[in-house]
Amino acid sequence: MKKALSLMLALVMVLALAACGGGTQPATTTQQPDSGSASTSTGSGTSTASASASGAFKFGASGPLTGDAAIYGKAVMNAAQIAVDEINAKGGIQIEFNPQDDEADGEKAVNAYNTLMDWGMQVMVGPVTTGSAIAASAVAYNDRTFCLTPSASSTDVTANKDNMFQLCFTDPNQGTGSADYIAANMAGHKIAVIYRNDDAYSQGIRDTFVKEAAAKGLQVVYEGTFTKDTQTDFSVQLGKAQSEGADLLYLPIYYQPASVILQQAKSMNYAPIFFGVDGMDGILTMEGFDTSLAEGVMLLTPFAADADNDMTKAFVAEYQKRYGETPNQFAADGYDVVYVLYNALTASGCTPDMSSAEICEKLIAEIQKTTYNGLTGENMTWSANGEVSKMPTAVVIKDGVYVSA
Amino acid sequence: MSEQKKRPATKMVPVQTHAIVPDRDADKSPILECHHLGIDFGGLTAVNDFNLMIGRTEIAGLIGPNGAGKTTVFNMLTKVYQPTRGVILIDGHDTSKMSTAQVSRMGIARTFQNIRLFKEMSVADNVLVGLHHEMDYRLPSAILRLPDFWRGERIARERALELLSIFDMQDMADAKAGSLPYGAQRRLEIVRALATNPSLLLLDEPAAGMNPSETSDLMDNIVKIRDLFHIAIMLIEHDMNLVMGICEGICVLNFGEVIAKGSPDEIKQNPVVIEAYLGKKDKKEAQ
Amino acid sequence: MKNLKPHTRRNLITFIGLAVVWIVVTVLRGQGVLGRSASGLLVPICCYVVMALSLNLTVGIMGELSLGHAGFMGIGAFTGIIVSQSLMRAVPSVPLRLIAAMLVGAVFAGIFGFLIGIPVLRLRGDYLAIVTLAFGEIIKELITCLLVGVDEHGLHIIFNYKGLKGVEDLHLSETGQVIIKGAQGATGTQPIATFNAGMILIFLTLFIILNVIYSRTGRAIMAIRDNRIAAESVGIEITRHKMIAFVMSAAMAGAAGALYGLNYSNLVAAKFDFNTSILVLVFVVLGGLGNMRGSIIAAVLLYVLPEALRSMHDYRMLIYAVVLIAVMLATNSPIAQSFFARFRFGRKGGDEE
Amino acid sequence: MEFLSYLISGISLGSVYAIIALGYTMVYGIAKMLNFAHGDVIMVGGYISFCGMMYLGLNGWVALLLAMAVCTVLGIIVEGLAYRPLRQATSLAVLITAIGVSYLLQNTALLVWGATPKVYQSLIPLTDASGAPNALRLMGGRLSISYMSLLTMAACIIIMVGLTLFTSRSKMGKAMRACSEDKDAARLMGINVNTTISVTFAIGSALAAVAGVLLCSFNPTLMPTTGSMPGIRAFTAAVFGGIGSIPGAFLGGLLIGVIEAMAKAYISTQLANSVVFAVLIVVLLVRPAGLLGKYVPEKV
Repeated sequence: MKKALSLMLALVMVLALAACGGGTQPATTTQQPDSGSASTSTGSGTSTASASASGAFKFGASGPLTGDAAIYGKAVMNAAQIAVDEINAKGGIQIEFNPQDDEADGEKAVNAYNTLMDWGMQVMVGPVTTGSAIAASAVAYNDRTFCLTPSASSTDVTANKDNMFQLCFTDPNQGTGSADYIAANMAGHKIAVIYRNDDAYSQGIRDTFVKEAAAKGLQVVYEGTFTKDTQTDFSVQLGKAQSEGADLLYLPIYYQPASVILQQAKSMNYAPIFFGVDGMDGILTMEGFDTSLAEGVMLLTPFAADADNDMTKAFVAEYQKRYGETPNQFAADGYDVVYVLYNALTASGCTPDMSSAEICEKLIAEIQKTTYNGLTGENMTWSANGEVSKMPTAVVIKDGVYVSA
Repeated sequence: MSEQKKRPATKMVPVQTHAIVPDRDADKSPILECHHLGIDFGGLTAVNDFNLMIGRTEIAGLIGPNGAGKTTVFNMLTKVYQPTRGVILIDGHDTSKMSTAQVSRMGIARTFQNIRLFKEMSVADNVLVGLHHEMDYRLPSAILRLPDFWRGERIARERALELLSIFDMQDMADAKAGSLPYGAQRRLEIVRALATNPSLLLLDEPAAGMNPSETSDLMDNIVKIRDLFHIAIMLIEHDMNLVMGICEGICVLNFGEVIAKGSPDEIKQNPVVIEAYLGKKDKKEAQ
Repeated sequence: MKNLKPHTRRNLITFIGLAVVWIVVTVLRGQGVLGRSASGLLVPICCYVVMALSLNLTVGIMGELSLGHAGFMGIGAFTGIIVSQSLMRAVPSVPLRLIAAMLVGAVFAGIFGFLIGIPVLRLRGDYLAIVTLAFGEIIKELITCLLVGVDEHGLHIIFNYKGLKGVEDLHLSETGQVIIKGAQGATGTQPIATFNAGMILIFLTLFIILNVIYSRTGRAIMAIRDNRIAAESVGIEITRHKMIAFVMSAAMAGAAGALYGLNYSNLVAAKFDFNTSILVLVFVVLGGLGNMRGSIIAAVLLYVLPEALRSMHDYRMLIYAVVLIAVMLATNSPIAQSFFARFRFGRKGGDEE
Repeated sequence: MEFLSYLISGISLGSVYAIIALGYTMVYGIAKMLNFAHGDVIMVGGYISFCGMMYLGLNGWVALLLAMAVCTVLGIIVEGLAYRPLRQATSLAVLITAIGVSYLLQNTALLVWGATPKVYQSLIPLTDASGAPNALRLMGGRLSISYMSLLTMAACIIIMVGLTLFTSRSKMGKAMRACSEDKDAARLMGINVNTTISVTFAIGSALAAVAGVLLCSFNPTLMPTTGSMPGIRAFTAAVFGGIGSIPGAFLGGLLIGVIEAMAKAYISTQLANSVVFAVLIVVLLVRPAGLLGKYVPEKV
């Protein structure tokens, strides 16, 4: 009896909350008569119906908005919202944007995707993280929904799926790029690699880098790994790198662990050249970060928040105004994705009354003809396998800003 | 009552002089023998040099002041505690390598001073747990609900109700054990112990918390159980009327040592026993 | 039919209820009434229901707190994926492969349950809990070290504990396919799990659990939970019976894991961490210890809750937390209980229990 | 030499674990509950002191006091609202509530402070004015121990000794021990059990704030999930040493830190966590109540 009561209570709360949520947001909509089955969403579909009629494309997006990886999802969604608002402000084709949380989890990504499809999504921005993207894109492939992910960089994301495109570099691409750059400019150094091997992104870049480095005769003297659970202390890895005499530390990792590494290396009086990849971007904008630690850090990145062009300046200013922080590379990717999709939709003559499958076929053809200049690169083009072609540029941090290396 | 299972015959053991086995059991091997049993807890000797023999159908009493080590003896006999010294023979078999569960299967069953029922389970289920080894179907039969499961369960349930009827408890079979009144819980523990088909039943303060009329019923029932099942019973009890009334042999413990053994009349007149009890009384009065 | 005992009647109602839900959901899906998101939730719900049922066997029936149940799910998931992917050519029939995957997943998880049970079941209480947590995390990390591929020569497996090997070290032939890529998990899995398979698994699990509970073995396990020493004193072997419960629970979690793993084209071992174990534990406690029907209902409701709260955006996990605390307080605190008791007096009290 | 420096980094990390574990073990000893929200109190402590330093311009030590004050209040509020009503409930019900509290704190932090990690300024700056590391140099500079590590170890020992004295000498400490033995008996002796438990939570939470500041000084990225892994580590440490035992928590924390560092250095960085857990399992098999825990056999 006690349990029955508790469950009833939970049910009532679910329904109440879902109902009051449904009123304010144009989000999940279904109109099925719920008969105790596993239905997920309640609320009215009126807002979405009227929106469709007025001729707006429905852009769905999924990324982690809670949990460990929330930072990436939030950055993408925030920036994408800016892009959407800009486009809507122009008049003409309108976009409805619906970001969903997937907690960087494949299971939740599929749930989020399905929720978006119920909503009537026509094209998808995302999923943001690799695991989610692989899981959701498999479903999207069967449905024929066009996806352009801002940041899921593994080649597995696009493998065998013609509807899935990436805006970011692929992992191997970055590993090769790094090895090329180091071979060309810093060949004599002893290299140590510290990477996170329970993370597809980090492992992917490391795999290609090590292979390419060997091919180019670079000397990798130490490889250290860490996992999500041990990314708080690098004294052992740094100590080993130091004792192996490494004077170039290659860090194919995201910037939070990198910031810990920089700090701990400093306290150990270990000062090699730090060489990062695009995940390193954002390190200067972390609140409270002592930018002097990052002095001399090199990284490959497609985006620099202080780049001296109007597009970047306008975007960064708007982002700071809205969200009070400096956008990172994920944000820039999210912004670009919306514009690429928008351009492709208009260029291919898609209209908001078309189905997602029709749009998908048109966009697959169109995006391969597209050339796009955006925040994260000039003259981006896409190949049939879903990869983007753009040039990473190496930058070095001097006095707290990026300078071309 | 259904017939008891036949136990394998054991070799004769000569009855030693300090035995208090009644005459009718004298020609049979004792069901329980303890030789020089002792246990230490962290250097403290709780029981020392405990020797005892119990006949096949004897009702024996273990008495002594509080803290004398009576329950510890029960715990050693059932292997809840591992004795530090000495030998326990059940039906002539050494139990030193055995676990509590194995000793139970050798034929020792017990009740507990602080009642230990399976409180969340029904009265019948408590008895059925005691009958665990009487049911011979295997787990796959249970999962697939094969005929031998149904047969085993039916027979066991009939047996459980039969055992409960000793104490007229068959009507409570589906009540939750934890919800029974105190006296009924004590009786249920005895029934559960009987369900394991023991040859020696250890009762730890069976009359605790009972009023005189309940106690007198209990006395009748203990004798009845012995006569019905032809088993030996050993009990710890503070109620001297009960002990003197039904026990044939009595063993008195004080500070972990046996201070006297004998028939009720002998014990009543034993000066050491009187001193042990009266001495305690003196102290009480002094306080 | 003999006169039904109360528990038999209650179990019958549970089964009938499940069957009705199955039929209704199938009909609704056939009519296209059920939305995509609702349909997409069906398989994971089935998996979590089975997880909750199996964990209830450990926590509710055996009475030991396990914080590493997701580990068994992980073992089942990855063995299931390996079986299904490597049999792709040999066994084209999807249902057959699904059955094989779930069976092998269950067997492997059961074997691990046995091995882990040997040390774990010697401990008690919170010490047992932390050791199950430890094993759950160890399993997760070990799976993260696995590189598995298949080609015509059979399975290729590398245990990459230094983290320095890559997929190319598997030396697969041209036609080979990588199944598990270490930390990147299983990618490119063909998702073959279906709702019907999930419902069948629930029915099977429930059937087995209930039949075990109401048998000599189940009574022995519950007797150990209620009073270990008394159970021993009537001849119940403690370790053996705990092991039966633990292994069964692990095997069922393995089957659920296999179904789960085959529902997604990508699966990483990190999914089966402490948080997933806790998620399932919450289902069990909220549904009621030892109450199988409660576990099913709680798993469904609590799984659906965050999905239903999607429209709340940033606030949804916050609300989930508040609901969780509120429900625990409402069902367990004396004040709230007396409040509900008064409230219930007004109505006609016809509920069982 | 390498070995020594790994050992020292292990000990300083272990000291942080030990401080968390001390709070954990105190709460467990008295309230007999696994407070899964303890790690999240650490996170709150970190954020509060961060805000104190960044937004209020406080000195690091003042910010630490502020964090301790806020966490103490938080601990008392959580205990009063979420755990006190469940005093009579099963331990599992309390456990689930604690998990709910943990989710609540994490997601509140996500809303308040956002998902972007904050970078925490170490209590003692990494380098001195001249840019040299702030560290004690031994053996001709080949071995360097940062002052932060020394501070952490010192704090850990002081807290351990302080708590031991507090529980054995002070009136409130004795009341705590009485409550942990037998709440009903303590109540009959005139001890206010609810107050005692509140005080325990207050102390545990204040310790969590200290641990938060120290933890963030080592691992400077501060996120809403910062506390969860150290929380589990500390739980492990407390069990390792014998849950409920103050010296045990200290020892357990240190050992876990050292084992983790050694495993990373000599076995595999990937499996460091597994090695820690494997050692824990072995220890519990040999000593079922942890290293310093008392094994109390059930009275029959």
